[in-house]
Amino acid sequence: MSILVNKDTRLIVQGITGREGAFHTEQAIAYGTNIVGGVTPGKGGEWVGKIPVFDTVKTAVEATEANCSVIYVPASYTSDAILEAADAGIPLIVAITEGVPVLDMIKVRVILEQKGIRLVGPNCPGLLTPQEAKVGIMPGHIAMPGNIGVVSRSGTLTYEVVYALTTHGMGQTTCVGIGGDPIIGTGFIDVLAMFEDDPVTEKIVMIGEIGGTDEEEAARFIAETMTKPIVAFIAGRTAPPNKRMGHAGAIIEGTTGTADSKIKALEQVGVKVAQHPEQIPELLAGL
Amino acid sequence: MSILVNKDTRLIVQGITGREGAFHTEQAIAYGTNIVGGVTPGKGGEWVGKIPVFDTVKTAVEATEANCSVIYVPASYTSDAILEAADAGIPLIVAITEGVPVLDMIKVRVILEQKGIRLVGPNCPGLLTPQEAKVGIMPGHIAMPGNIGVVSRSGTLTYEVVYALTTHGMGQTTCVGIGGDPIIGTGFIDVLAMFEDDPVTEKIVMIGEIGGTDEEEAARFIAETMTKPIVAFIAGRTAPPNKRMGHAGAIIEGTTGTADSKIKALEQVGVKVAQHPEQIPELLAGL
Amino acid sequence: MKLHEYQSKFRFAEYGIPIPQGQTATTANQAFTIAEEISGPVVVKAQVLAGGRGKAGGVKLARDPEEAKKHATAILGMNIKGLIVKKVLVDPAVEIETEIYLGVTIDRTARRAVMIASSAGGIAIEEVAAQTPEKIIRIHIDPHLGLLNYQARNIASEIGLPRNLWKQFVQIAGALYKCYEDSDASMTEINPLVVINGDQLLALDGKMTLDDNALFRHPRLAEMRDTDEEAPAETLARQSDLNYVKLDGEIGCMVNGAGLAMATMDMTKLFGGSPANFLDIGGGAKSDKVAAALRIILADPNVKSVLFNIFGGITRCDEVARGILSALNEVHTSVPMVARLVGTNDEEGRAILAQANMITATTLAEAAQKSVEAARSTSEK
Amino acid sequence: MKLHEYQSKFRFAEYGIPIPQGQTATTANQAFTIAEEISGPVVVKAQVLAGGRGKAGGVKLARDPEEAKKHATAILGMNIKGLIVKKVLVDPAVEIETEIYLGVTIDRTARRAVMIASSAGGIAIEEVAAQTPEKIIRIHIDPHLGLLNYQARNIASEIGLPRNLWKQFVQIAGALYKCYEDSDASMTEINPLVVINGDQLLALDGKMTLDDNALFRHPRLAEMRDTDEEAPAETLARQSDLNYVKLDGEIGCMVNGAGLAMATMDMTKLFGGSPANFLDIGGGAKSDKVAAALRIILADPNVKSVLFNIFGGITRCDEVARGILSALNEVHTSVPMVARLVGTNDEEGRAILAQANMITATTLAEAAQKSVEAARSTSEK
Repeated sequence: MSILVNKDTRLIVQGITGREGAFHTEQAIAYGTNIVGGVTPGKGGEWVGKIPVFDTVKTAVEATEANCSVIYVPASYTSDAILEAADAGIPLIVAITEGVPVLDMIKVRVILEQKGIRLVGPNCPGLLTPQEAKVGIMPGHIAMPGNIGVVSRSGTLTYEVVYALTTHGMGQTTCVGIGGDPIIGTGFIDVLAMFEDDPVTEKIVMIGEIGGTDEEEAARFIAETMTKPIVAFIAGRTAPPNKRMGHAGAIIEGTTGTADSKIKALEQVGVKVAQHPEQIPELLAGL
Repeated sequence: MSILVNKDTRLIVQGITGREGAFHTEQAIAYGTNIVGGVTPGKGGEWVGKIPVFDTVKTAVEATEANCSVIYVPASYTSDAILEAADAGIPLIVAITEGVPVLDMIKVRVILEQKGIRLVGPNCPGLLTPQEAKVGIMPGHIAMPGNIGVVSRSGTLTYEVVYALTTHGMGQTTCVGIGGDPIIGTGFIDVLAMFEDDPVTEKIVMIGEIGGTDEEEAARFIAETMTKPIVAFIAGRTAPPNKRMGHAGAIIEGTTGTADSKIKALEQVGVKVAQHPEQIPELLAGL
Repeated sequence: MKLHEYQSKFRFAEYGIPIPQGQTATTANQAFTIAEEISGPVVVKAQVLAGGRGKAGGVKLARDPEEAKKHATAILGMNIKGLIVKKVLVDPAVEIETEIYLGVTIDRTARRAVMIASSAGGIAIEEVAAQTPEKIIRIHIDPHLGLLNYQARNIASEIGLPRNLWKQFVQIAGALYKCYEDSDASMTEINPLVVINGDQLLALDGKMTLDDNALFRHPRLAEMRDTDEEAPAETLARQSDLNYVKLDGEIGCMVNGAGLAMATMDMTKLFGGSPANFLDIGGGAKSDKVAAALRIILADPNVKSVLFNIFGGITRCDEVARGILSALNEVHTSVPMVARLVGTNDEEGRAILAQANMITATTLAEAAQKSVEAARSTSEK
Repeated sequence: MKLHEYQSKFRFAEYGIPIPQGQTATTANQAFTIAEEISGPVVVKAQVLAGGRGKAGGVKLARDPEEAKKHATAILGMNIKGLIVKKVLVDPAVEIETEIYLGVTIDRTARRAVMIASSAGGIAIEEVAAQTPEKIIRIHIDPHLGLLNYQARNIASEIGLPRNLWKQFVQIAGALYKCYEDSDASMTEINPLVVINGDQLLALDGKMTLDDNALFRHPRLAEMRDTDEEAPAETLARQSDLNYVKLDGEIGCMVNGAGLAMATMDMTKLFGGSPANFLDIGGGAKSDKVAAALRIILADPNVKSVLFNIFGGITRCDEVARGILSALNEVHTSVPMVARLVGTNDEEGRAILAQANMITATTLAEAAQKSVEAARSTSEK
């Protein structure tokens, strides 16, 4: 079992003929992901390897019965691409693109909420259910199947953690990169709730970072709802205030968003917080 | 019993210090309506007779626990006034104002639907539950309590019909003027459903006119859902196409919106359609 | 309020929609000069707010300025469905490869704006709807998002537009919706949107109808109103804030309220007559407005009787009666009049009208019947 | 990206927000001329992207042009929190009756823009929030509707603004939100918004921070960037599309990925060191980008050791290694370096780095520990 994506995922790739889209499509196919089509306006009828390309998501869905879309289009086209997928009835949209303007995402979120459509990202590495589906850019070889759920705001830091887990023989149900932007589609709480409901997931790793108050809200949710043990890591203890640390969302504003506040909130509700990423397997083993 | 408004209605008047607002407030109080406050920005703290005036709907609701608002502000301010009432938690908003731009109403409706707030109007005469509450501009003296529900797109034509009913000793549960604009808050179907559920309402009068397809949709709804007998009248058999007949919504566009189409649709589902307004009591008596 | 073709297209151009580089002329000599500047074949098009101008001979192709002048001479002053042509648009002629329909209007049922497109352009969309409805594509537009690029691409895909034209089409469709929204239009269309030179889209003809209720926030658009194109009585009525529509019957109607006015019109028909007009004096009309309304009714030579139907609520029957008397003091007429006043101050109203020679009625049916009889007796005189 | 006070206020003025009619000067003589034109007392204000310029002496009242010149002389060239003042704004002085705070920012939790207002204007809103939180009013803004007039009136009512100022306030609040939205700002504030002459509102000071991700659609705003106000290394990094933030520790860090970069910084601290910078080379960086990054790190004289932490996915470890070598061929340095390369082509990468004298590590912890030790030994030299 797993969450969000698995063997039954029928994936389309928006921006499949672009450099990023083409590269990661190849990787995902090699991993065994069931990619059923791609979309690039104006290139309908072409093929990328064995994958048919469509002009619009609508026609792609009609032809392929896709139930998931991954987006690699440039930032300025991303909100249109998300809304196109939503309008075509795709229930799960994963936006990898980095650099989407915040006000675009605020508007898009309102529409997605009204329609009840799940968005993961933007500015995220995507989803990986080991040996079933790779939706996004997470390297497949670092993961292995198991019973740890991983959720993270980060990219390579997630790989670091997943790699450490795998090295220690701790496989994963699904690895979820929720993205590093201030406004994202799916947050910690959504993913924690899914792991809680997933019968195979036994323990959870949660990787947060400075900026916003999502980790603090997750802590409240954990206290109220979660029964499965959780290990967390929060990046950015040494980050100065009012400076954006790469991710648009990783910025300490005034006194909110500090790593200390997040660590404290999580520890107070019984979450083990690792001092550094490589300590996570050890803490998991102790639970 | 009645629908929408009654003795428990706690009404505020937006635009209470304007010419229209002041006049109809006086009339409504004389009729016995429970008006608890008024709103005119910048005139908070003043009084209109015994009614306190507030600067904002928010402060008015906090002070009075109003549960209904009637709007008499000029057309260019109406959408703001509706959204203000909605935001302050008023569940029933009656907009009398004529001349509200259509694109304003399209936007407002989306928001009201999201919030689950009922709007009656704009460009309507309002609601009248005889001897209980007069919310709007319908003359109170022409009505009397009884068991006929009246719903209409028109103003004075409604009075004409209500007057004829009263003259024939046929009292009303509630008279509802839904308004003559192309985009309105509450339509025939909503009101028909409420009359169907109201135990006191025994028969229903429905007054339509040319323009749009609301009457045709109501006919479908009647066939599917309504059990109470209905008499209808449709104004505008002699109206030419592509000319707006006063009401912004009363216009035959191409081949849609004709009186004949509406009459046919209603007759097909068993509704008695009167040849002229004064024939309505006679048809009701025959049901 | 409707805009002329040239007004619509010039406005489209402000939004970046490509239009032919033509100009308007009010004289044949101007048309000659414009055609000379264009230097090539031109189309001379009557600017008149009526459909079917093509069939009426209001659109002509000219190979040279001399011919353009000849056509302009013929078209200017032409009567098309009762409207006199006072202006022509002289556009460069183009070789049309494909004709597309693209429009935006309100879908009252869905309570949204809808973009309508068809590969069958160049003819009225109503005809396409009747004959080949499968050729019509409809896309609803979220009022808060506007037309999104992917929606325009979906349209392009569904009407089978060649892919090399998609970028232009997406830009034009977006601009058309933006123009629609910014103008508070109730309808706007490009018909036909044509393909020329294999790879260019061009808005060959355009129409816009504006929401009268929203003109207050578009003073520049409101000024575009062409009062030459209204019946003079309608201009007069608009200036007095009256809702008036001229019809071709013989019974003048003055009523308070639009629905009641229509019902009154219908009743004249029911009793064998025919209404000369729709006229709603609105709520709370004062005597001067009523007087203006009566002058407008009596100016129509077809009117054989007048029916006043006032259901007094906010409107006071005595005010109405005073307005009627004041107009009658001015305009001497032998047209018989039937008055039915009910409601606020109706007795005072009737007392005032007693001074005039007026037929009275209690019910609407009675009033309608009497007005039909009165019209008949006038006609027989 | 932050805008200067004068840039923010001039932009506010485009939206109809009243601002003092001042001008900027880069020399004391210019300040004199501006003060002369204003003819009356003026305020000379340092234009510098740092808080606390008032306390630093960067804002001065001048009674006449001569005094304005004197103040400008003192302020221009002043060092405020490491930034040199190159420009002053000379504004007419006004008599302030009331100071209000009005700002718009993003509420990440509510996922909406929020308008924040307070009757306690003139001081940082964070201070108000800490000391008198009840004086702060927050109103969320529907992204599809914008700030509605009634919302502005609710704010005016709740901050106790006198009613005669409501109309102006509603206009200013609406304009501020529109300016925020049109600019893709992440923060914009008027602090203070003052009452003068009993009945006039005036935006005395203004700030804007723009969403860097949205600058592509605001070329005019992007041009306003004042590179004088950035650390030169940050300008350089931006030009190479690197995410770099200078810190004050001694261990230079080069990492792929923002989260991993922060985790790496944190680990230097955990093992007793301190990071000299945040530096994310992004995904799939080529060798030239890596070389640029290393040059930036080595230009910092505080750097006592460098830590490369690369988790190869899209990024290829051999490309990174090549970039490091290329930079080292150019910049001769004795700073010790620790490399930890894992993932795509890590062996090739390590082979390339074998040419350089470099400490290697397998785990992140080991790498961090070694870099701290290396820095210590450099310091001891």
